[in-house]
Amino acid sequence: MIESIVSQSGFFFLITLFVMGAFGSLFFHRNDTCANVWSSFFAISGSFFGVLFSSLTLLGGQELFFTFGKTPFFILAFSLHIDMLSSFFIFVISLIGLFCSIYGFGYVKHFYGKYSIGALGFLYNILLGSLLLVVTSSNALFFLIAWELMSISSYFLVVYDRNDPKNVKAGSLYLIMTYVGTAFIILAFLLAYKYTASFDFAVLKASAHLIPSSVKDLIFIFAMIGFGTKAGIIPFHIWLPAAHPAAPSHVSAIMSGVMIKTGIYMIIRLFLDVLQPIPLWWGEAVLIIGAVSSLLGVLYAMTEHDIKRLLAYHSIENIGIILLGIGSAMTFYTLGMPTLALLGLIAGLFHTLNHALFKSLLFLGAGSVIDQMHTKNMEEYGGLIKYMPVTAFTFLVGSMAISALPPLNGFFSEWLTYQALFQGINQLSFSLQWIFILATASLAFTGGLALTCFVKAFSAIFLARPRSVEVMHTKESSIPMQISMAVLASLTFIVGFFSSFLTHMFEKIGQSFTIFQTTSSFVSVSSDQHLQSASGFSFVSAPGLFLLFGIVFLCVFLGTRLLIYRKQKIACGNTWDCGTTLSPRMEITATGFARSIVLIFKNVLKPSIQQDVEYHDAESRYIPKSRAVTMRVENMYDIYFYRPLQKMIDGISLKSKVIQGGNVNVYISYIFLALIVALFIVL
Amino acid sequence: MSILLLISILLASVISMIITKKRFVIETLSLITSSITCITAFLTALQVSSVGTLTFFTFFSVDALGAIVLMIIGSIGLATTIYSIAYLREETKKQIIGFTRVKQYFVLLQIFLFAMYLAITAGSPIFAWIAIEATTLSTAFLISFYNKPSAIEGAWKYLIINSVGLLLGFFGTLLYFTAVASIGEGGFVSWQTLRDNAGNLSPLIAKIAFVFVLIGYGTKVGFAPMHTWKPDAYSKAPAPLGALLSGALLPVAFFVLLKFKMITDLSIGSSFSQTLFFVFGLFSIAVASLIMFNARNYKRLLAYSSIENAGIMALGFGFGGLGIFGAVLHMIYHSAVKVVMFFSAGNILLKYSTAKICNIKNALKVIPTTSVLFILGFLIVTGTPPFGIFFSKIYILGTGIKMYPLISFVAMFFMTMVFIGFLRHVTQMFLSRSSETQEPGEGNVWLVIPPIFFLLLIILLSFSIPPFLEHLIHEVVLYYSYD
Amino acid sequence: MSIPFLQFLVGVLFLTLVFNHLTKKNFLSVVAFSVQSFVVTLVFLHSFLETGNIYIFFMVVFTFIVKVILAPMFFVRLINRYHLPFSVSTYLSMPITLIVIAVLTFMAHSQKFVPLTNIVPPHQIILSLALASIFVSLFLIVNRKEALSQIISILSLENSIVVFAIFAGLEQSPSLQIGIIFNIFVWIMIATVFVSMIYKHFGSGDVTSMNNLKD
Amino acid sequence: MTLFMWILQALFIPVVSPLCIGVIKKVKAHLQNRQGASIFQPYRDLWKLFHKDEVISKDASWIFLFAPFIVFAVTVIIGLCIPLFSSFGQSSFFGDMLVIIYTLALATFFLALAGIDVGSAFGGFGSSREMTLSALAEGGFIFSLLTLSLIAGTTNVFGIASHASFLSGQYLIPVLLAFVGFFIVLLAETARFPFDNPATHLELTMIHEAMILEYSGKRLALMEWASSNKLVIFFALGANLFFPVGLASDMHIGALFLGMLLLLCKLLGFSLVIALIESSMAKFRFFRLPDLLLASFIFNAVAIGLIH
Repeated sequence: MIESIVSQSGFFFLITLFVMGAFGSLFFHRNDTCANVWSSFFAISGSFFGVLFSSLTLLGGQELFFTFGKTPFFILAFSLHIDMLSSFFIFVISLIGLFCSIYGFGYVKHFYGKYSIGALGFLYNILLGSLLLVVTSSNALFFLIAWELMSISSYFLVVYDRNDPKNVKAGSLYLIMTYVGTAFIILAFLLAYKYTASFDFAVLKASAHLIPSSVKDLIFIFAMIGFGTKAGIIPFHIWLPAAHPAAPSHVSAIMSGVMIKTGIYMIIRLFLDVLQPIPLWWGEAVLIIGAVSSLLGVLYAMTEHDIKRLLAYHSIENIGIILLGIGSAMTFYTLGMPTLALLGLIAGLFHTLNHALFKSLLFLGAGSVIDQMHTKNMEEYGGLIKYMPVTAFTFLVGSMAISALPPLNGFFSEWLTYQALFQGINQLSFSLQWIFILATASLAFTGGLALTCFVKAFSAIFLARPRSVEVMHTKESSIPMQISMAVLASLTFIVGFFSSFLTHMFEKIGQSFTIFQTTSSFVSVSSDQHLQSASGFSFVSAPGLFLLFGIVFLCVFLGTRLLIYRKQKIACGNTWDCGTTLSPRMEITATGFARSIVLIFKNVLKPSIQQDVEYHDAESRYIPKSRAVTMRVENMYDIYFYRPLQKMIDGISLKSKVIQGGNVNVYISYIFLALIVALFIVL
Repeated sequence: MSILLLISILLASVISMIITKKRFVIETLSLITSSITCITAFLTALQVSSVGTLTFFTFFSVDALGAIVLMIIGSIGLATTIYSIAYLREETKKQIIGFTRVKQYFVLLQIFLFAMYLAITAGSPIFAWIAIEATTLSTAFLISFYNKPSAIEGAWKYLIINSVGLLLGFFGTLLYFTAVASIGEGGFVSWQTLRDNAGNLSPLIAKIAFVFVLIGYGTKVGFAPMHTWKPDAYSKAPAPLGALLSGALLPVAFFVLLKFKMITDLSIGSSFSQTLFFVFGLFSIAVASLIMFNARNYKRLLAYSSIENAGIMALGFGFGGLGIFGAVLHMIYHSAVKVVMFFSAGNILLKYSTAKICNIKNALKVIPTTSVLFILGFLIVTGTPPFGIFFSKIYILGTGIKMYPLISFVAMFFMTMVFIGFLRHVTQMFLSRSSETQEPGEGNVWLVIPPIFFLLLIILLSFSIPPFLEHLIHEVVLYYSYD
Repeated sequence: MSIPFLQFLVGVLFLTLVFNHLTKKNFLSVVAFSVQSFVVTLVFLHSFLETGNIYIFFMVVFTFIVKVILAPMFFVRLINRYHLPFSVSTYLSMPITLIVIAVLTFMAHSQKFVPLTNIVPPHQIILSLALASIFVSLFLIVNRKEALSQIISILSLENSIVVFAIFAGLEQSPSLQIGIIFNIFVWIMIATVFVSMIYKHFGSGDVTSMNNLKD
Repeated sequence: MTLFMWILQALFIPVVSPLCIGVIKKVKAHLQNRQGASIFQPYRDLWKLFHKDEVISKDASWIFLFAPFIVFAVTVIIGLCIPLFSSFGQSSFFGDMLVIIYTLALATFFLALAGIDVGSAFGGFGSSREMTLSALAEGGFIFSLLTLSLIAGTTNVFGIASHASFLSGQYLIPVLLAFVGFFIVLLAETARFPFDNPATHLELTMIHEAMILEYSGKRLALMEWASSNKLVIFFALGANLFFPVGLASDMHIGALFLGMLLLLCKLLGFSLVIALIESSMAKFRFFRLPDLLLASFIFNAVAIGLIH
């Protein structure tokens, strides 16, 4: 039976599930509930089958290579190549797809009547299907088809809630940036096609040596811009904090958890598999980009008080951490240290899985909070833990995981990244060592700042007293939403517990690469299930940690609760308020919490304070009626790069409208001049 | 034999249309004629794909590219006739036009279609020139159809610019004829004779002649410096005509231009004509993408998109080899997608009765099917992957990047600019919210069926090309690539 | 007829074009156009006398009737009906127009176009003059703002192309004749309909008033 | 036998930490010419607090209730993971420096959340300042321990401790720089003098005290005890990693006893230094602290650069 699943027909069945889900929900678009049931059913079954398919392929370790259908254009072949790396990404996509679809089934109810649910189901299934095709296609054009399908369907999902013009603007910005990115990707593939005369990855890989090194660098730059825009690295990230919050929550969970990983998948596929051997400066560039993205990502997250934008910026930070892993892998391999390179790759892949898990958990949590509160502004939350206990607990677990606190999965992938960077510092020469020191510093500071940011986020949303009336009549989110969040939270524990087994699995994935065929990773799984690096440099044991935490916490809790002074009476009183009546306004808000960090990093973030005072009567200006302080952090990229660029293009196009001036004589003179010029220059 | 059948049917229908008083007779007659022309077009195409270049009655000859363009004209002609019947019924309901206008419209439409037919099947350059002159005549009146000052102005500009262009084209053709005249070859001069003795055309005359022909017929195709009539003509002409103008007339003019390029390549090698094609192609893409960025009228937007696609086709034919394969595919896809877009633009015009982009609000809710058609059309025409135009672009840029990487980069930059400009307008029209409520409704169902048919045609053609068409395209690639 | 006389005829053609640039009154430009067409018929007559080809005689009669008599008559009636004796001014002032015309003629006679003008060596001067008149008539369309004079300049462009073709050795070829006949027929029909439409809708013939069709 | 070692190791820090606090207070008192309470007074305070009733604010959620247990448990866990008096790696599972650093971060995380949970202004600002400082200190902390692990060739703290003879030879300067960096981080993390005044309840300046303002009874006792434990942990880390003299290298009772004695002396030394600093220096303004922490980070980065 396993052979029948893990085969061409298995994958084909997987894709048809999503296609049926898509067109079925279009068919039922008249009746909302029916469309929702149909699309959710197929999305859930498709994702479940995807998890089954990919886990079997991973365990089995086979590779599938098949093409289906004949195309009129000989350069395009619908050829798919599912190796270990692709099946890992299929696993991540379908796992997150499964939970988001379950969550979506409950979440979509509040769109009934407002927009067509059939269209939402159609686009959602197309998105999942195209995500799967992106990570498995092995022909560049087929990849571009899936890539564009993914971008277009996610664009329409972002602008789905089009009553709010901000969503439409965010959607346009997203599609423009993605399209520019795709243009760069097309140019990169065309350059490769110029020297290898084929768009097939296998042929590209075989004849990668034909491409001259200068063109290869150009391909690297274009590919980095293209996939970097989709992954959201720093200079090209401005669409991410705008687009992800605009989409419906289960879609933004998919986009943030999984879609930006397709950029990472292609970076791995191209730079570690297809375009090998690569020069040294590629690895260093990826490392620096990773370091900068992670540090700036978390700093911008500090300034946010919109819950979804905060989580979007954290995606940028985690992408930075993943790129640290991959960048170190590329650098080590070029320097001839395959064992360390494999370690870097394992760290990157492990963090991809972890980030997918806890980021989608956080987005789903944020989604259910927004669904109840109908606003994304954290300042108006407060005290939600008493009204939404399950969501609060799962959000807490998610925040602990993303800040890499020990027992959970985030810690182990960051531990592996640290090991890769430590070895970089330990074994490399002077100039390279300083790049690794910079990377380790950025990772260390990112860890600390992420922790601060999530204390701010969690406390602003769930703790202390409600800061708006709306909080009073919120109630816990519906059952399917709770189930998906609870399972994701428990997954972070389980993945943390089995991290050594998973590291072994990632090592097998790594070894499926041609460049890592014979190498074993620097950090291996020793006999008694704990991670140990080769020279005994460092080792950590996940089960050991869980055991230790559990026992000690139990002893302390039971000790104090039972042994010492059992008959202690606990009275309920008001919080100490130095005698004043304590109003919710006196609590610390999200902006207040982050103000000190923002002031410390003020030359990076350039915060601006605007005081406007309203007086009773304008002349005498002594008795202010009201005083408003607005603190804002401008988006530097927008002001110094993107807006001037747009103004310049608008200027040129306005000036070029003069060609169409409306005067016949001028038009004829164009033809006359064209004739004269052509006659004289050409002859 | 098919051409004679065609002429007799056309003459009969035109005369009877002028005589009859009843509108129903006119509509059925024009329907019959255009369906017959469509069938004959497909028959000749099948014949050409099996037999090769078809010549009959010495005056008419159809080669592979001609067959493809014939099919385009036939199918788009039929679609336009069907759509015009529904469109004009809606317009008469809104009291915009009377019965005489309808009669004049259908007569001119049939003349226009037949003139394009003649241009393709014409054996000699002069007949092709005359046929294209006839198209100018018929479309001039069609553009001034609504008898408003702005329509007259559009028609006047169309007339002046096109006749200057065609006169230059005429002069260029005559220069080619000097090669034949010098060796006393009297009588009927066909394309074939010009090709045979392209040798004894002195190189300098060939260059000058090609420049004149390029500027002349380039005006008809709509290359950059000579494109100025297109936006005015497309925005003032009735919507169905826009589809014909950009879907059928553009390939016809391109076809004639390519014939002359063949002759020049034979006499002085392809590098001369290639550089000219690159210059005009790139200039058209640049100008169109820049102006399109903030166009204010969606019909003018479609005109600029036609100019840009003409530029891309010029690049394709300039690059040669696989580029020609891409360019021919591009021509087919572009004509089909322009039909979809112009018909949906027509529906929008009927519903909102304004062509200004800023007045169109919340169209996705008011006219859902047309909006979906227009959005899909926008995605197709800007070359997003799942649809065919992406592949033709990849072919063209793929061959281009081999010899001239810089041209491909610049072209790619402007194509992205086109997408961004188009997206701004699409979001403004379809995703914006409107305060006043417009009762949703699509009007006549026949307004929506032709565009949906062509959309399905594009999707079908993007994934599987029928064998006879593939054979024709390969023949074109062999015939038209010189080196 | 001898070569110098033919040169004189083409010289007259060129001068009428220059005159069209400078004239202020519509009537005079119509008269200049009819003189020009008369010159073309004379050229046709000359080629008919030389070759004795019956078609050419038919061409002579046709051009004479349409271009020399019918068209100017219609234009004069048009001027009187809409009583616009004075043509709208030109873009460039008088001296600059003359300079541009001089430059264009010099360009037509320059070395670049030598291979073009001595297709038939004896007619070398005539051909270069005909080429100059083509460029000048093109410039006429650009320069004049009056709708009527734009029509006249297109017809004179067509005349100069025909003259060039005849002296380039193409007078025999039937395709030239068919082309000319068709062009005259189409243009006269279009010109008559559209010019009257322009005047009816826009009052004056000033083309620059028509510029509300812009982006 | 190892179980006895684990229990000894687990109990050592909680037992000794109040003593260190008592000694610091006593020394400070003497420096201020006053008698001061006896060094065992902290034990009596803890005993008293453990037997008092509790008042809990009605706005508090379960986080406020469970935070003390987690924070105290973390200090005990880390007590198990660091070399106190023996350097042989009997707990080879979790001696990794990253585990220690991030577990301490877990404690700070819950401490901060508990501070905000009750919704008072003091708790909020205390947590905000605490998190800012711990975020900036983390870089210095990791890099200081990284210097040692690069020299010793392993990130396991027991391995570092057993790798003797740092202070001689070429590694003297990097270790010294790392120690200075580490000492600054120590002062920041345990809320000692230039960063925060442990003795005050002045709203404007207190950081650590603000977070545990709302606690009373057993939970306050646990919190106080945890903070003193944390202080001793940092002393032990500072002592045993930077000056790994006299650690028992095998299970012999005599060696263990000697190790314990030496550790007490080292802790006494550190307490003296802390007391001296607290009496001689004023508390820095909050926005001068980041420069201090950044200085510690640069010391450590330079130390790493100097190793090769």
